[in-house]
Formats: sequence, C-alpha cells, structure tokens
Amino acid sequence: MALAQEKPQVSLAPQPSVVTANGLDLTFQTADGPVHALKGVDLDIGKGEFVSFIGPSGCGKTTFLRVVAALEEPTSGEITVNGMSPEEARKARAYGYVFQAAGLYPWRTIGKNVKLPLEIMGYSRDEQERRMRSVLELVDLKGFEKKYPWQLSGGMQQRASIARALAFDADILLMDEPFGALDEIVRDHLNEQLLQLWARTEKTCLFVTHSIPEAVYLSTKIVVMSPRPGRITDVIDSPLPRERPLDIRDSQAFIDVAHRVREGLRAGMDDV
Amino acid sequence: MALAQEKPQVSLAPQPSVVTANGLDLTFQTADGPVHALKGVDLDIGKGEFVSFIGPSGCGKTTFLRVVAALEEPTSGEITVNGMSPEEARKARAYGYVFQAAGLYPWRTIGKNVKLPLEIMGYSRDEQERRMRSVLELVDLKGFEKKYPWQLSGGMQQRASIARALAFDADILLMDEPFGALDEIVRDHLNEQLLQLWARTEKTCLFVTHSIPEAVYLSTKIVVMSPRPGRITDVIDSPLPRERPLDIRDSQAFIDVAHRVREGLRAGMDDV
Amino acid sequence: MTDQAVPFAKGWLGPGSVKFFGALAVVLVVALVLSPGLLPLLAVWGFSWWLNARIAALPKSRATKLAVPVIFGLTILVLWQLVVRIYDVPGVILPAPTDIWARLTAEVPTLWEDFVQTFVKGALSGYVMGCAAAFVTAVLIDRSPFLQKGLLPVGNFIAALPIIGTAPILVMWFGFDWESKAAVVVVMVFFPMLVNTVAGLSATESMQRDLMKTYAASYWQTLFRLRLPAAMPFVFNGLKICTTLALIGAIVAEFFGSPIKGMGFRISTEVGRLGLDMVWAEITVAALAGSAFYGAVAVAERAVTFWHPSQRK
Amino acid sequence: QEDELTLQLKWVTQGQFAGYYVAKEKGFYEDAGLDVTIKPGGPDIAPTQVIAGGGADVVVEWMPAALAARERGLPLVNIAQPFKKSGMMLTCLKETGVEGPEDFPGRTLGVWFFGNEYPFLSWMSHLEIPTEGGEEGVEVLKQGFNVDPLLQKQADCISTMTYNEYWQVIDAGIPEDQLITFKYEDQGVATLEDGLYVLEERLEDPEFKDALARFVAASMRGWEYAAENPDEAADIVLEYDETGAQTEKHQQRMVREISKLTEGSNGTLDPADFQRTVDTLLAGGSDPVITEDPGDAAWTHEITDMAFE
Amino acid sequence: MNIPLAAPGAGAGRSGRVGLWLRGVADKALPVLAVVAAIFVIWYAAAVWMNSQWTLDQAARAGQEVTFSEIVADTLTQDRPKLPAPHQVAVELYDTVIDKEITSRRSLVFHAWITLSATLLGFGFGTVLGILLAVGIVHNRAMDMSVMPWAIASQTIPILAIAPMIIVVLNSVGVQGLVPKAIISAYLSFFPVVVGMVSGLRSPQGMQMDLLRTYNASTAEVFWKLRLPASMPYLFASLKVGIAASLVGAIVGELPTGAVRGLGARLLSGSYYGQTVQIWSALIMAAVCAALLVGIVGAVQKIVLKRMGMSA
Ligand SMILES: Nc1ncnc2c1ncn2[C@@H]1O[C@H](COP(=O)(O)OP(=O)(O)OP(=O)(O)O)[C@@H](O)[C@H]1O
Ligand SMILES: Nc1ncnc2c1ncn2[C@@H]1O[C@H](COP(=O)(O)OP(=O)(O)OP(=O)(O)O)[C@@H](O)[C@H]1O
Ligand SMILES: Cc1ncc(C[n+]2csc(CCO)c2C)c(N)n1
Ligand SMILES: [Mg+2]
Ligand SMILES: [Mg+2]
Repeated sequence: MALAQEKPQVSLAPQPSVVTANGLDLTFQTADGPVHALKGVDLDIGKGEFVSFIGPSGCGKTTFLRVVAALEEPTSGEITVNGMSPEEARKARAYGYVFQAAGLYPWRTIGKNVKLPLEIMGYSRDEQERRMRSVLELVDLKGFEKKYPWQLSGGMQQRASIARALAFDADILLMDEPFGALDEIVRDHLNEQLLQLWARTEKTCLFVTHSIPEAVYLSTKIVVMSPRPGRITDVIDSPLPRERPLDIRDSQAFIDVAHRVREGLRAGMDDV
Repeated sequence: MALAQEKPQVSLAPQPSVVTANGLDLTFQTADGPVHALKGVDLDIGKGEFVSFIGPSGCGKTTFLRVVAALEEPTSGEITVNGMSPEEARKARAYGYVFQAAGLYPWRTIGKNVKLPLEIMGYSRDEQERRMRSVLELVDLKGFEKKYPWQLSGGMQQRASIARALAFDADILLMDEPFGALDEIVRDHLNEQLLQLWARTEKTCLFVTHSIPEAVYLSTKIVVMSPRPGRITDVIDSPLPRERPLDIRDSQAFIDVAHRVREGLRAGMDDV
Repeated sequence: MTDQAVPFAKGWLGPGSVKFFGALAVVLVVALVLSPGLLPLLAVWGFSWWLNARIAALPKSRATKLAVPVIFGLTILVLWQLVVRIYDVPGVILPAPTDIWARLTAEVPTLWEDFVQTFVKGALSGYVMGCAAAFVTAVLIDRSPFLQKGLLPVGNFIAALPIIGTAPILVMWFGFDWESKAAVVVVMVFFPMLVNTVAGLSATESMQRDLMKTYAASYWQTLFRLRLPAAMPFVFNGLKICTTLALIGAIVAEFFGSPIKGMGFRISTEVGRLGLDMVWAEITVAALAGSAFYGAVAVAERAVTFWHPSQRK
Repeated sequence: QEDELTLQLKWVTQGQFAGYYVAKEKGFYEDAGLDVTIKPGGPDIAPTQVIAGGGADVVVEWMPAALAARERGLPLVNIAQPFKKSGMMLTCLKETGVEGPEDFPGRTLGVWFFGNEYPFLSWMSHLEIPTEGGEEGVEVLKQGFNVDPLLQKQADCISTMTYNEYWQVIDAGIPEDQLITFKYEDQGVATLEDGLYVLEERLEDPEFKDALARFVAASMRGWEYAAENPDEAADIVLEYDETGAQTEKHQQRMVREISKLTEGSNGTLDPADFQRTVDTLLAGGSDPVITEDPGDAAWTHEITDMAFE
Repeated sequence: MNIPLAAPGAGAGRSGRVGLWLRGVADKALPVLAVVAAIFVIWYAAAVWMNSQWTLDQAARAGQEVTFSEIVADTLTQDRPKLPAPHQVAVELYDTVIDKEITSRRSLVFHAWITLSATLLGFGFGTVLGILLAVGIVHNRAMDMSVMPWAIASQTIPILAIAPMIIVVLNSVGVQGLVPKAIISAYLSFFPVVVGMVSGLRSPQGMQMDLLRTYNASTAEVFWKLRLPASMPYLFASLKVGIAASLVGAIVGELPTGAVRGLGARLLSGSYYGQTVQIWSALIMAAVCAALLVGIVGAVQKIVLKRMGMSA
C-alpha cells in the first residue's frame, strides 16, 4: 500500500500514451450482492511498453484487461485506448487478445484458426493465406497448418493462439495468463520467444501473470494489484535492459525486482 | 544426465528406509503402442525425509507416486514400502494420498469429506468427530465443517484435501502437485504451513511439483526426472537448514540449488 | 448463458419498439387485405409478443420466469378460441377452449376416476416397479463388464420395440385391468433407466475411485459412499425421461383393451362418440399430470443432487 | 368428365365392404361416370369425424353412431341402407355356464367401444342389467381388436360379428358346439348397421345428389355381383388389402356371411327398420343412447329413388 | 464415461493391430451373443409355459390327456400362440423378408419401406423445426423463457390420442398422404432436437464468445463460425434419439390413416386376427429399422465430426 504512494504516476517513458485509465471503478452485480472488482485504477501505458499485471487470484487483473478490450464496461471512471473509447478501439481492430487457455476452435485446423479473425475482418483469400503462413512461421509452427488443435501439445496450442492474435495488425497485445497451464521449461522457452517477438514488432503488450519471475523477466513495467476491491498497490519500472538472456534471472538486479514485487504482493495481502 | 552419474545413490540420512525402489520399470500398453513411463528407477527414501519430484510434463512423476501407492503395478523391478509390498502397505493404511486437484466429494460437507477415510476404516463416531476437528484446525479450516466444497476457494479446498489425508495416522504422505492450481501467494502460505506440519509430525513426504522454487524450498531431497522413458537424472540433497523462513528463497544457497535443479531439467530436455 | 440474448430483447424495448409496432402495423394491413379474419389473430399475437419481449428484458426473477410462459400459453389459448370462433370450426373437429373448460369442470368425478385408474394404478405403479427393477439390475450388472457389454446393446434394441406392438401383447398376457398397463410402463421405462443408471455408476472420476483405493475401501463402501452419490444426476435424468414415458405408455395401452374407465379408454371412446370436448379435457388432465409428475421428480432431483453444478446457484 | 367421390369405410378392407370394392374393380362406378376413392377405416378412425372434417363425401356407418352424432350437432343423413340385418352377437364359451341373458349378471363381457357400444348398451338397458359391475350387473371390458379375451378366458362372452370374429374363434380351434351365441336380431334389439351417410347441407346441391344417386346404384350393382360371385368378390377384396394380412379362406367365408345380411335390401331404407332402431335406442332407460326421436330428417329416400327410377 | 485407456497389465501382446482389432470385435460380440443366447433359452421356456394353458384347455375340451412331451411339442407349434417360439418368428421373418418380392404387399421389406419413408420425412420436418426453435431460443430471450416449458408439456400429451385428430384436421385443409404421418412423426422428434441443439448452441464457453467479440464479429458470424460448429456433437446425439422417436411416430401415424400399409398396419392387422407371429415379426422388423437408422446417424456423425476434426 505504502509503496503505491511512494511511486507517483510519473512515467519515465517519453512515448505517446496507448492506454490511459483514470479513477476506473467496476462493480459486478451478482446474486450474492455486488462485487467490487476494480477501484480507482489510474494507469498510463506508453507505446511499445511491455506491462505485466500481477496480483492474487480475483484481484481484477482479467477484469482490467477486459475493460481495455471493451468486453466489460466500467461502472465509473475514464479509459481511453489509442485516444478513443475501448469500444471504438475494438471496432478499429486495435488489439489482439490472447486468453488464458489457448481457446482454439477444435473443428478448425491450426491454419484455419489463425485465419478466423482475418475471415471476419474481410481480408482476401490470398492475404489470409499469406498472413497465416508468416505468422505461424513467427511462432515456430511452420508445417502445422493442417493439424487440428488436439494433435498439438499444450505449448504449441498456446503459440498458435498467439499467432492468431498477431495475424491482424493490432498495435496492442492483451495477454491473460497465456502460459498459466504450461510447465516451467516450455514456459521459459515461450517467454524468450515472446520477448524477441515484442522487440521485433514494437507492439504494446499488456500481460497478466501469476508468476513473479515471469513478470520480472518480461516487463518494462510491472503493475502489482491487491484483491477486493482490486486496486493498484505498486507500479515498478524495471531497471533491466531490453536485451534479456534467460540467465538474467540469476542476476542481483532481477532478484531485487522480484523481491520488491513479492513485498508488494504481501503488503496487499495483509490489508485484507 | 551426467549429473546422475556424479551423484551416486548414497543417502546421507541414517534413518531407516521407508521407500526403496530397485530397477523399477513400467510400460503402459495403449492403442498407439507401448508407453515407457518409468525406466530403471532406483531410489531410497529414509524416514522423515521430504522428497520432491520435479520434471517435465509426462516424465512419470505421477506414475511413480501411483506405484508407491499400489495404484499401478510396475512391469518389472522391485519396490518396498515400509518393508512390505505397496499392496500390503496400502492395506496397512500406511499412507495418505493428496491428488493434484482437491478431489473432494461435492455431496459431502468439508467435515464429512474429512471423515470419509475414518468411516471406511471403522473409527468410532466420537473418534471421527475428534480427529476431524483437530485436523481441520491444523489446516486452518476451523468453522468450515458444515460448508460444501464448492462454497470454498480453491486454496481452502486443497487444504481440506490435505486434512483428509492427515486424518488417519499414515506415516507416509504422497502429494501429487497439491498446489498446482493455486496462485503464488496462497501457495507460499501453504508451503510454509506444510513445512511446519511436516516438522511437527515427522511424517515422510513424497511431493510432486512443477515449480523449482517450491521444490527447493520444501525438500530435504530433490529428485529430478527426465521424460520418456521416465528416468531419474539427478538426486539433490538439500544443504538448506530444516528451519526455513520464506525469505530463505533470496539466499545464495537457495539460488544455487535452484540453479542446479534447472540445469538438471535442461539436461534432461536436451536428451529428447 | 442467456444473457447473450439480452441485446435482442433490449433492441425491441427502447427505440426498437417503435420499429416493432411499425412492422406489426404493416403486417396487419397486409392481413386485412388477405383475410379480415386474420386481423384479430395477428393483433393478439403481436401484442403478446411485444409484452413478453418487454417482460423478458426485465431482470430475471421468479415472477418474470413464470409470467413469460404463462402469457405465451394464454396467447395460444386465446388464438385457439379466436380461430375456432372466427372460422366457425365445428366442435366435433376442434372444440374451443371455453367448451373444454366447461366440460372439464362438469366432469370432475369421471376425470378423477380415470386419473386414478390410469395415472395412479397404471403409470405410477409401473413407473416405480420399472425404475426400481432397472436400478437394481444396473447395480447387479455393474460388477460384470461382460454382462454390461452384452445387455446394453440388446437393451437398446428392445427399447426400440414400438409400444403399439408391445401393448396388445402385454394386454393379452396380463389382462385388461391396470396390471397390463403397468407392465407396458415397466417395459417402456426399464431400459432408459438402466442405461442411465449404468452410465451414472461409471461416472466417477478415476481420481475419486483411486482415493477409495488408497483407503483400501471394500466394494460396498465404494458403492455407497462414492458411486451411488455420483450416479444420482444420471439416475434422475433417467427418472425424468421416464415420467413422460410412463404416462404415455399407460394411456396408449388402454387403447388395446381396458375396463370401462381410464384416460386412454375415455379418449378413444369419446373420439368415437364425437365428444371432442371430453377428449381435450382428458388431454388437459394428462398434460397437467405429466408436467406435475415431471416437476415433482425435478424437485426431488434438486434436493438430492443439490451439489451438482447444474443445480447450484 | 368423372365426378370424384370419397367413401370412408367403417373398418379395414375386408369382405364386409365387398360391394364397394367390386363396384370399383368391375368398373361399375366408372360406368356411372364416377371416380370413387375408397378409404379403409380402422380402430382409430371414426367415420363421423372424418366426414365432419371434410375427409370424405360418404361414409359407411352404423345407425346408432350416426344418430348419436346427429344429436351432437353433426347432421348426418342416411341415403341408403344396403344391410338389412344386423350381424352383431355376443359369443360365450359353453364351459362358463352362460345359457341365456338371465345368466349375465356377475359375468364379464367384452364390448367394442369407439361408437360401437350403443347397441350393447341399449340391449343391457332392455334387460335392465347395470353395466357398472357388481353382483347384479355385468363387468364390461373394452374389447380390443381381436378375440383373445375369449380364448384367454379373460371374458365370459365377447362381441363378435357373424361374418368375422365368430369365425376367428372357430379358426382358433374352438369347435362350434363349445360356443353359445346371442344374436342381437334374435334378442329383438337389432339396430341397423353399415348404412351410407352424408352431411345434410350437401343434399341441397343437386349435382352432388345426382352423383350420389349414381354412386348408390353402382354400389348396389356391386353388392349384387358380390352375392352372386362370392369367391371372386373375396379375391377382389384381397387385391385391395394393402396390409397383405388377410387370408382367402376367411374372406370368402365373410363375403358369403355378408350376403345373408344384405339379402332383402335393394339399398332403400325401410322406414320401419329405421323406427325399430330408433325405438331400441330410445328405450335405454335412464341412459338412452339418443334422447329424442330424430324424426324423418335423419334419412331420405330421395337418393335411392333417383337411383332406382 | 471415464474408462481408463487400458487396464494395467492388459497388454495387447505381439499380436499387433489385426489381433487388436479381432480382439475388439470379439470383445464386443461375445457378450452380446451370450445375452442373446440366454434370451432365447428363456424365450423358449416362457413359450412352453405360457402356451401350455391353451394346449391343456384344448385337450380338456376334446376330453384327452396329454403328456409333458406332447405339451412341449404343441406349445412350440401353435397357430395363435400367446408367445410364439423364436423359430416361428424366424420362419415368418424369412418368409416375409427374404422369400417375398419386395414389391409384394406380403413382404415386410415393402411395409418397412413405407414406414421408413414417413419416418425420414418426419425426421426432416422435426429436425428443421427443432433447429429453428433452438436458434430462436438461443437468440431471443422471450422465446427462451416461453417456448421451453410448453415444449416439455407438449411431450406429455399422448400422441396416439391426438394423432387421429391431427389427421382429420389436416385432412380438412387438404393435406393427405405421407405428410400427416410425417407430421406426427415430427411431433415426437422435434423435442430431443430442440433440447440438444439449445445446449449445443450454448456450449461455446465465454472465452470462445469473447474471442469473436474482440474481432467485432456480427451475430450471424458468431452463429456460423462458432455456435453452429460447436453444437455438432450435441446435434448428433439428439438426432439419434430423434430418429428413433420419428420411427415410433410414423408407426403411430399409420393407425389413424387407415393403417393400410407399413409396419404399423402389420402390427395392427396382426392384432385383429390374433396373428401373434405376425406381430412379433413386425415388431422385430421395427426394432431392426430403428437400430439401422440410429446406426446410419452414428455413421454420419463419425464422418462429419472426423471431417470437422472433432473426433480423435
Ligand atoms: N462476470 C462476473 N460476474 C460477477 N463477478 C465477476 C465476474 N467476473 C469477475 N468477477 C469477480 O470479480 C473479481 C475479479 O475477477 P478477475 O477475473 O478480474 O480476477 P483475476 O485477477 O483475473 O483472478 P485470476 O488470477 O484468478 O484469474 C473476482 O472476485 C471475481 O469473482
Ligand atoms: N493409464 C495410462 N495409460 C497409458 N499411458 C499412461 C497412463 N498413465 C500415464 N501414462 C503415460 O505415462 C507417461 C507418464 O505419465 P505421468 O502421469 O506419470 O507423468 P507426470 O510426470 O505426472 O506428468 P505431469 O507433470 O503432466 O503430471 C505419460 O507419457 C503418460 O501419457
Ligand atoms: C376397436 C374396435 N372397435 C369397433 C369394432 C367394431 N367393428 C366395426 S366394423 C366391424 C366389423 C368387422 O368385423 C366391427 C366389428 C372393432 N372390431 N374393434
Ligand atoms: Mg484472471
Ligand atoms: Mg502428474
């Protein structure tokens, strides 16, 4: 809690804002009474940043991402995406969304799964084919176009679903625990690839995770949240360089950031 | 691979053996042909040890635990539990098993779930009640006897299932990724509690996990496995003291062990 | 799940209802040109449609959940009445709801006697015997995969025997009174119930079974503590399917011989006598009894399988 | 240009309706400028309802059912009556000890319903035997389609027709001397069977009346031919039976038995027979089949007069 | 449901794929054959027991004594047995299925075909109606709330009771022939289709729906690209129930249409004349048809789901 005050909302990044939230509040009405999922969330995300959201289960990470994606409407407060309302941004195809589970449609081949957004957005056949191929190559799935999802391992499916989100040119990538279900080794590998991809494409990434090392390893900025009502308790700008080999995780700088994240999480826990 | 040779099967612990495996092999016959799940597994676990099993998905961790619990029969090789065959050990109620998911019966209240093994083993009503209460207190679930499993959070359910395994006096606790589905904070908390419990009760624990920090934090011995056919590639005796505050994880000793585990996992991966 | 349907309902409520009434007006004018008789029918239909859409868009509550189907049913009745009156449908073809109601209230003793004969003696007793027998059989063959693999396909085959054929045979075997009706019901409900119970008994997750194994639990302990409770959602699914089968079976069997009472007897006799209002009165009783029977089993299901995800909330 | 007519029979295709099938097969209808469709009946078909629904122009029906329908507001009119006598009877097993109607109380009797129960009910009220069971009354069963209740000894007596079910009992292996029969004719409660009926309002149409007259004339030709050539008539009936379930032996016998019932009628309704039927039905004590004399409106000689002039 | 892939230690050995396949067939066929054999034994015993009353009665009427072996011999060869012996039914089936030309009215195949054509048409009607209702229910909240309870109530009405009325009413508006039968058959088959299809169309999880929302897909696109394909397994499961119900409906529909042709007519005419053997053979034919139809739907299901990549 205290940490949040110490770290005012001064972004060091000179880039233009991609997502800005001001006093965002969201309350769900349920049979058991209202659930306060987000409370007074202020955040500013610049272009090309990689922002991780971390916090205990149920603290509102997914909800925040869904608000950005216009899948949920805030009860009060303001949010803009690329300077427009989230709804307009969606219609302008501003973002790709990667869900926690791969969520591929089992009746479509990998290739056709990747083409799904392209079909809906009315790309030409040739263009669909071209993009599908290039994007599958990007995630190392060349040659798997004709396979069905269940013929692939969990990690490969997850990569396919990332490919699906990359297939159309969205500036913003929203990822909700994309690697939650994978084992550590595969996860490390995908983390590495994701970083490379991000470096190459200059997209803005919003990434939800439960894993402290993952958050620290990937992000330029880490947002720590506390549970009900979901608030931001700390925003940490990472001192790590953009170039990050896997064993940066054994470095002291890494361990320090991880420690701070853990402390932030603790502090949030004790509040409740 | 190389590590396994460097570290011969010399257990430093002077305690009597609880589980000994010699050249254990297990092959599943499936429609797609045989699956070699365990190959030449040699292992010796002393009384009161806390042994973690770590390795990539599908490497046979669960299978090994199931063999110990007599839920699976090895194709060849020898295994004894408390000096008897696993089958006899089961009939002697030598162990409690905690599955990956909580696996509580949804039609029973938490209290009744915990009483389930006691009913089956023919404890008296009073004794059932007494043990249920004490064991629920142990896992911090006092007052939840009358609730149904779905009314509890995932972490609470998992604790209830641990309580269920503790309710009868088994010397051996087999736990298959009991905290796999929980978030980091809750997990930390449960890890701490589990360690305390183990210290208090002097049980022997066999613990499967995917998380390197978890394995290092909990264990006196870490068994690293490699995938198909599942073999043991490294057995690491932990230099950490038995008394372990949570922030031991930022210590150099901890990081070193974690590093060695990660290297072991890497090596196993590259083989395939 | 249903909230995905909300935007539609919303559309008709706000500015949409203007559109809706506009469209309705156009339809009405067209109808007027085609046949003036259609006018009141479409007007009633349109109005209740609008009303229902409006109620459905309100937050879900006990009242709206009841109101919508009731309004729908009333609309059908009013339309029925209007069709019969406007087009002067002869009563020997389709009586008006008011005529049916008049007959229903006038013949309560007969209807009650028929109800007891067919529903209580025939359907209910057959239902209880058939379901109980199937349940016991399922538990018995549960230990033998061999018997299961043999009985289930054969059972499916036998369940496909049409009742029109089996009913006369069973009437010949078991006589005219309710015993043969119960026998027909037993035959009809036995296999659906068996299949569901067998499926239910194997519906436990392997982890739940393994847990029992780690306790070295006996067969009976596993059965009573794990498999029967886990089977209950399936058992109730079977019980629900069988409620409608039971009533239909008992009624149909009466077509093939019966004492001179019973719902099936009355229906077939009154059709021959052109007493269509009485026929519909019996059908009303049958539908009410069937729905109530189904509802009662559903309530029991809720009480027993309260823990199942489909029953929670 | 042929006039189209649809005839709804009371029961399945069998010798009972030989005249109509013969007339169709032999081209008598065609000769009369008619295209006749014959619809077989069955246990689930009420001819009265079919004609009310417009599914037929003419129906073959028993008079009690037709008069009952008339009272219910379906104005059926008898236009011809090829059957002079009733073929209904009650057949009992001798071993049950039933010797006469006085033995009926306490017995179980099989009766056809679906509009065919009226003759039985009026007979019982003649005898003043209640049909609600008990010591004094008779236990009535709704008899199914066949004679099984007698064979299985579920009933002491069952309803049979002289031309059909009776012979099924015989064919099943029970010799005639083991059976006792009570013909409705002999009991004085006979009612007219198998007449031709149309809806009253349609008789206002002269063209329809003309077609009906030709139809009745051709049908009666068919009946005459059937009476003279019973075996050929049976073959024709078999030809039209699409279920493929009838046997030649049974149908030949049936056509011969039917001839005994059609004998003595040229198709014209005898008003005395009509009155006898009405009286029988009205005499039903507390629960008569019809409550008032329908009067002459329930029949007409117009068609038969036109047909046979 | 949760059958483990293979029991521990239940190895297929060296026999390989062919052996495995043979084993599979034997595994399935043997128990069925055993049960069928048991049924035959019971059937024969029951035939002797149930038919003996008639034999004894007849002997008593003729004033004769009969020995046990005479009883057995007689009970298995009666003309109008209470329960025909299996071989009597088999002979009748042979006569009417194999021995007759299929165009003959005495051929069961002919009658089966008549019933099947009404079944298929009715199944078509029922399926289309069921799917349309389901689509309406899923997309329209008012329909969702109002249709379902009445659909359930509609199934508690005994169809045999209203079948004659349906036929007469349709007749009076000029609909005749195959269609009325098909409508009755559709009345029975639409219900399982509605129920299955509603759960099928609602089976996509929130995430799968949200994915399309992030693409700003229209309702129609959601239907074609997500709901419909996702509903296929549910659809086929209910089609199997539905087609069996259709067959029953077609048979029921044959009674009030004069029962002139079709399996229903065979059942009834067998019934009028006490031809139990004929009833039994028609019954078995009907069950065979049902099994066949369900089998065909199952085969189509396999093919479709395989082409959709939804079966492993
Ligand atoms: N549709 C909804 N209706 C009602 N409550 C909801 C809904 N969605 C989320 N919530 C509640 O809002 C809170 C925040 O949920 P959210 O899914 O954003 O958490 P999260 O941080 O993503 O958690 P996790 O790490 O478990 O995914 C939770 O308490 C949850 O129960
Ligand atoms: N009953 C079974 N039949 C056939 N193969 C099996 C069976 N159980 C496990 N296997 C196979 O044996 C191998 C080892 O499985 P096991 O469950 O022990 O892995 P694991 O190490 O526990 O993996 P995870 O971390 O994913 O739980 C896997 O390849 C698995 O597919
Ligand atoms: C259910 C049933 N209802 C009525 C009759 C009566 N019936 C109408 S026409 C006719 C002559 C044919 O034998 C008979 C007997 C029957 N047989 N079965
Ligand atoms: Mg989440
Ligand atoms: Mg495992």
